Amino acid sequence: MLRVEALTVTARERTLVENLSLDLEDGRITCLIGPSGCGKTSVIKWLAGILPAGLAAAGKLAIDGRDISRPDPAIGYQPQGDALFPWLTIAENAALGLEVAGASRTSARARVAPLFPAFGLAGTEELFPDQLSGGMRQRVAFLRTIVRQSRFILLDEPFSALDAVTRMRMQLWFLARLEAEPRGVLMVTHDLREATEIADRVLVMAAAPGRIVADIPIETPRAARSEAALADLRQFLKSLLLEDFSS
Amino acid sequence: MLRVEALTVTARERTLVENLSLDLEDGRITCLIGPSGCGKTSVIKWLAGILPAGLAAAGKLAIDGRDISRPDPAIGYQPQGDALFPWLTIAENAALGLEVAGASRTSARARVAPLFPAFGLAGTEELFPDQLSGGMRQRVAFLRTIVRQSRFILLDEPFSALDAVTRMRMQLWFLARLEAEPRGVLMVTHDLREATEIADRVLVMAAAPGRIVADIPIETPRAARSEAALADLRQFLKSLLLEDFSS
Amino acid sequence: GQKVTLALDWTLNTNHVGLIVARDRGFYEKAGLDVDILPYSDTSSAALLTGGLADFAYVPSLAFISARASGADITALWVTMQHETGRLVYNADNKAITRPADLSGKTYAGFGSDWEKALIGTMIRTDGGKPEWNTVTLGTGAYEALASGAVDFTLEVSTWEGVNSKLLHRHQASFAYSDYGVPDQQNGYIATRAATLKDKPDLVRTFMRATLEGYEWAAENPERAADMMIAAGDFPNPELVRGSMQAITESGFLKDGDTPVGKIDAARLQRMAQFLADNGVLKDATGNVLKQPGDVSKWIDESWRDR
Amino acid sequence: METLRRILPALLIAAAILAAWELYCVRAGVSPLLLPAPSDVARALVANRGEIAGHALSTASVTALGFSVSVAFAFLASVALHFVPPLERGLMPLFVVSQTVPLIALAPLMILWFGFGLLPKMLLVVLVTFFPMLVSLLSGYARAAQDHLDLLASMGAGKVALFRRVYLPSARAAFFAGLRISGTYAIVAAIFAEYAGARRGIGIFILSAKNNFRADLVLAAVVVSSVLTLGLLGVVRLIEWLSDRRRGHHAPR
Amino acid sequence: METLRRILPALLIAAAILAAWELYCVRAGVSPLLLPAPSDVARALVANRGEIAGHALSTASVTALGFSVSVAFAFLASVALHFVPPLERGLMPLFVVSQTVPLIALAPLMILWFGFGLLPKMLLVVLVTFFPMLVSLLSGYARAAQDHLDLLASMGAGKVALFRRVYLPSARAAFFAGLRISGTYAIVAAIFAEYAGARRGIGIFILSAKNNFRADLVLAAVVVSSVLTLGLLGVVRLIEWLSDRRRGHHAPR
Ligand SMILES: Nc1ncnc2c1ncn2[C@@H]1O[C@H](COP(=O)(O)OP(=O)(O)OP(=O)(O)O)[C@@H](O)[C@H]1O
Ligand SMILES: Nc1ncnc2c1ncn2[C@@H]1O[C@H](COP(=O)(O)OP(=O)(O)OP(=O)(O)O)[C@@H](O)[C@H]1O
Ligand SMILES: Cc1ncc(C[n+]2csc(CCO)c2C)c(N)n1
Ligand SMILES: [Mg+2]
Ligand SMILES: [Mg+2]
Repeated sequence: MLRVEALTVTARERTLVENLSLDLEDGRITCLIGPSGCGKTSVIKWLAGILPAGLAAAGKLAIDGRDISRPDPAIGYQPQGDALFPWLTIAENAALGLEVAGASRTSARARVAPLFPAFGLAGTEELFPDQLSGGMRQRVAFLRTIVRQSRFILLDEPFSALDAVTRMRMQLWFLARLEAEPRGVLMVTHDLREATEIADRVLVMAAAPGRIVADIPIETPRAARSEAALADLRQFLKSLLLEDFSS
Repeated sequence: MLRVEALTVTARERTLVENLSLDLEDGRITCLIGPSGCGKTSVIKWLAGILPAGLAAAGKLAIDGRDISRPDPAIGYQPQGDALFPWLTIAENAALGLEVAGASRTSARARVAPLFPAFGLAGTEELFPDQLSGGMRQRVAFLRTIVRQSRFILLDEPFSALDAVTRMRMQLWFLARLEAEPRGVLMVTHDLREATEIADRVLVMAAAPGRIVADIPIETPRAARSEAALADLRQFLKSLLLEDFSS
Repeated sequence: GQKVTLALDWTLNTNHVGLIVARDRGFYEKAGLDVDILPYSDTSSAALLTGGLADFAYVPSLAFISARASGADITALWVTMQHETGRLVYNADNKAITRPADLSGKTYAGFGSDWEKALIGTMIRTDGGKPEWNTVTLGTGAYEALASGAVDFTLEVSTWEGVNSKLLHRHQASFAYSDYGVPDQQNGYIATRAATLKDKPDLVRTFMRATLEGYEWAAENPERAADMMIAAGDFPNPELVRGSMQAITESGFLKDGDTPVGKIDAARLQRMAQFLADNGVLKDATGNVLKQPGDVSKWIDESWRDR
Repeated sequence: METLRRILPALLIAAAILAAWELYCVRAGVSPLLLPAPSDVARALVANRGEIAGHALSTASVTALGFSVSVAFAFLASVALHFVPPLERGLMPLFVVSQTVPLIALAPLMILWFGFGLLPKMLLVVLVTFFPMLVSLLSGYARAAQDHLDLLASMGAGKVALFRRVYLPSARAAFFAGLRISGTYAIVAAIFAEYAGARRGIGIFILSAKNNFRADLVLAAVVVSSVLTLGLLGVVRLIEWLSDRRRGHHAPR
Repeated sequence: METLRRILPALLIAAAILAAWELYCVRAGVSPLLLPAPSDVARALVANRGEIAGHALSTASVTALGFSVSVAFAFLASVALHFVPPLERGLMPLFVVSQTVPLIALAPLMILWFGFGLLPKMLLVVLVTFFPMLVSLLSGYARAAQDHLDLLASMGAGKVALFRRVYLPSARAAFFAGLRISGTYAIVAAIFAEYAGARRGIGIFILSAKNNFRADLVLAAVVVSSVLTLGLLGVVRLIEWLSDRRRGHHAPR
């Protein structure tokens, strides 16, 4: 269990995120939704240990009750942009996380290679990032994140550049993977369908200052969720997003 | 009327887009959908006159039957990324297109300033791009594009980084604006709801090589579209995306 | 043989002829010495000697006197040129200059030493002119500047620059320093450290005797010595070397009457040192003007000549 | 205070070097003809401050003039080469060759051609300093992001607008890096130019100190040359800071 | 063929300059002692080719040695300064000061300390060439994108991994820009160093040609120095090209 307590992020005089607490359960998917600019990325970056220089944060982060310092190898992270390295080939970019974690070049390459076809990236191994489409780049970034072994994983809009079908394929792949290799996932998404279909729990943030205004567990197992129930849930989430929480 | 005839885009030996033709009607919205990597951005870039150095293209582009050379002031363009200039403030970034078109600094600033509140960007005028969230940056890029007077406008996933509600607000604003100031719009989107709700026509591309496999006019006026009919249409589009067109 | 190093004061030229002769005719080898003539460097040879980078150094007169004045413990063993080889030159077709007094208000291409000021000032003053002139510091560029008329006068070494001008048919005239109140001096000292003199008197003796043999031979055989120099060094202009050796011989610079070759005249050294001191050119170790050079006979040691 | 703390390491290291040098001179009894102790140099500097100041002023004004011309020239050249690629292919090799001419060979010719006035010295300063700026500017232009260029091109921006709005701002950091390299050499270049022929200036002062066998004065002049250079670099830094639009805000990247 | 077409503008301009110069010398009847015509220089070059080649070889080897050491030193220094910020604040000002010392003043000291061997010349080449590389490397490191740094940091990469995987690749272009600037100066620096005392080398040849009043040989040596520099820069280009991972592919940006 990863626990954030009383996180406050400030930029000079402005408070971006105020007194935010959340739990991330092992092996479960938590989706974080909220209006654009409410502070989702800031929270994720703080968790990943890379809050930008201009921002200041106070708050506690503990895993299983033990305070941790970040970055922590137990936490994986995919940024909102793809952050591919232009001087590395696609295969090298994909293997980067493993190499940084200590794997040899060859073993890292061997670990990522089998995933390329499933990601629709077969044949791009030796290309460079600027030769790929936006959605392809995003899948490389996802691949780079997912191959790393980390108990928790932070995904900042990982599928935003994908078309509906490719997105669905990636979701299915991801769920299957998590089945085989459970992890605690925190996923920022703007796609309410995605949130309701894959999340075990949805956190809703409001803006100015960023805070959690709703914490909605979805108890029904994913396979058993009815389209109607999900539509209702989406409608509810939408109403939450529409609501004016300004105090 | 803008007409593309027999566009073929190649990268060395690979054919990215083959023999693609399309029409863009004045004052109407055409949505372009297709699997990630099928060539949507390449088509848009070719139309905008900025095909990357590694790619070669053959094809004809005519407006009202007259061949044109690009870039042409009659065609506006919003890239898939936001391409904000890090050394300019948000207000300056927003005004950039107008200034390039010849407006003075002050008149350009005066033209963009009133739009900031509607875009949820009030108060960000004097910030720099790296101080904004991804969705905020995308709205700045949209603002920069939309304030330019151009008969046609190319939008490459303009709302991909926005949450459902902000996205809806932007769509409504956009439709209202087009009502007042009609333009021919070509919009790439991965959001089938977006496509069905705002398009007058949906073009579906398939990959390898990129080409148009369906051209679906939506005759019903936007206000009169029923949720059920749209859901059917979305289902149909999804099935097209799922289909294997490889020849 | 025993390793000996010698530092030069300038690019290899005919002043150094005896050294080359002694080396290339085997006089040094015969004396059991392996003499390494160090390449010319931007560092003054007096400094190289004082700093122990060379056992001996060819030191121009002014450098020697200045070094001694500032307390360097070096001793002169020899002087090459029996008279002043330098002179003041101007273009002969410059009608405005007929005598040193005319130099007043003219432009001088200089080398940046205080001694030049003393020298030129004395010459003009002695000739009854006002000792004021413009100085442009040009270094080796001075001669082209004079030839092109960019400056009015400069100083030259008659046995080198002077010979070159003649070879090029440059129409130049000159004033001798000693005609206008500057004491005549010998030039081209060979010096060593006092410590070397004390610790290795035999080395000094054998080296200097072989050197003497070289210069004596050169004085007797100037043409062959010139050829030997040309063979030894990078002289892109062999005519200059031959002409220079001829000039040295004709003016009796190496061998003045029956004075032994290389003999130092302590009295003239004393007069020049006094002249420099009087003109404020000499500075002591802390940079203060030295008013009295003291007794210069302690600056020289010619005991190597003794049997 | 903050500034002091920042440069403290530099001051400490410099002080340590000077102390070691002084100690070495005193202990080993090195002749001041060879290597004067720092205290000797300081004494010479103080004793001759009036004369040195005069020379320094002359060098500073030659540098100021030459460096300004150089910046202007480098900028204009970079613009020309940027807009006319064949010109780049034609002139760049010549600019490189111009840098390969040993000044020792060139300086006397400059004096002959242009006299003893300011001009030849200014030209030599330009010759030495324009090249790093030119290279830096060109490499700065090359750093313009394709995204930004494409965006502007799609707006129908002409070459001039592209240059003004993308290439130029992209080259800002590189320009100042080049300015720092060039600024470092400007004073030395002026001194060098003076060495080849001048009426006054630190170069002349060094030459004459050397020909009068005064190593202490040579080193005093070196100190002055360093101080002048550090002053020039300070001005460059100030301009960079003043022209930084994000001065008030957080660092961009 | 392609290369020839690329450098054609340079060759044309160079030919025009030489022709004008030759014409001027012939028409105005300039003394070859003041300004030899290109044909005089060419003749002198051919007539003395053997001797010049010997000197050139010596200069080239000093340069090769000094420049290699310099590149290594600049790189190591940049690494040290990158990893230890107080060191940067402590050493960078001293490095700047080291560049402000007029070589004319320093060369004699080098001889005193290190004698007449290779060492002092090598050190002077290092002194002249390491600084542009150091500045370029540091400004290259500063160009690393925050996104990339953040990504790697989030993966738990240490300082070393960040350096190797982000800072270093980000500095590639800047490094080669610095290498081109430094490479331009390396030969001239060696020639200058030879002035401070060497048995052979282009510097010695120039000095001796000058003191023997052979302006044509001085210019011939200048030509040789240019050729050597262009050769060195060619090698730098070749290394840049060979080490470019995208050589086979299209240009990245
Ligand atoms: N510069 C390039 N060199 C080589 N191939 C390229 C280049 N740019 C794009 N491609 C290839 O062209 C194809 C289409 O790319 P494009 O960006 O047009 O796709 P897209 O439809 O916009 O995808 P997405 O929805 O992911 O943005 C991809 O397979 C990509 O790899
Ligand atoms: N470096 C910074 N300096 C100042 N303000 C910042 C900085 N980074 C982010 N902000 C502000 O913090 C707020 C939250 O930004 P954040 O990127 O966390 O939003 P988000 O919820 O991820 O939005 P989106 O869905 O658009 O990505 C925004 O209002 C933004 O302007
Ligand atoms: C061979 C020879 N030629 C020129 C100089 C330098 N120099 C040119 S003029 C001048 C002063 C003459 O009184 C001096 C020393 C030298 N040292 N040796
Ligand atoms: Mg975000
Ligand atoms: Mg795309």
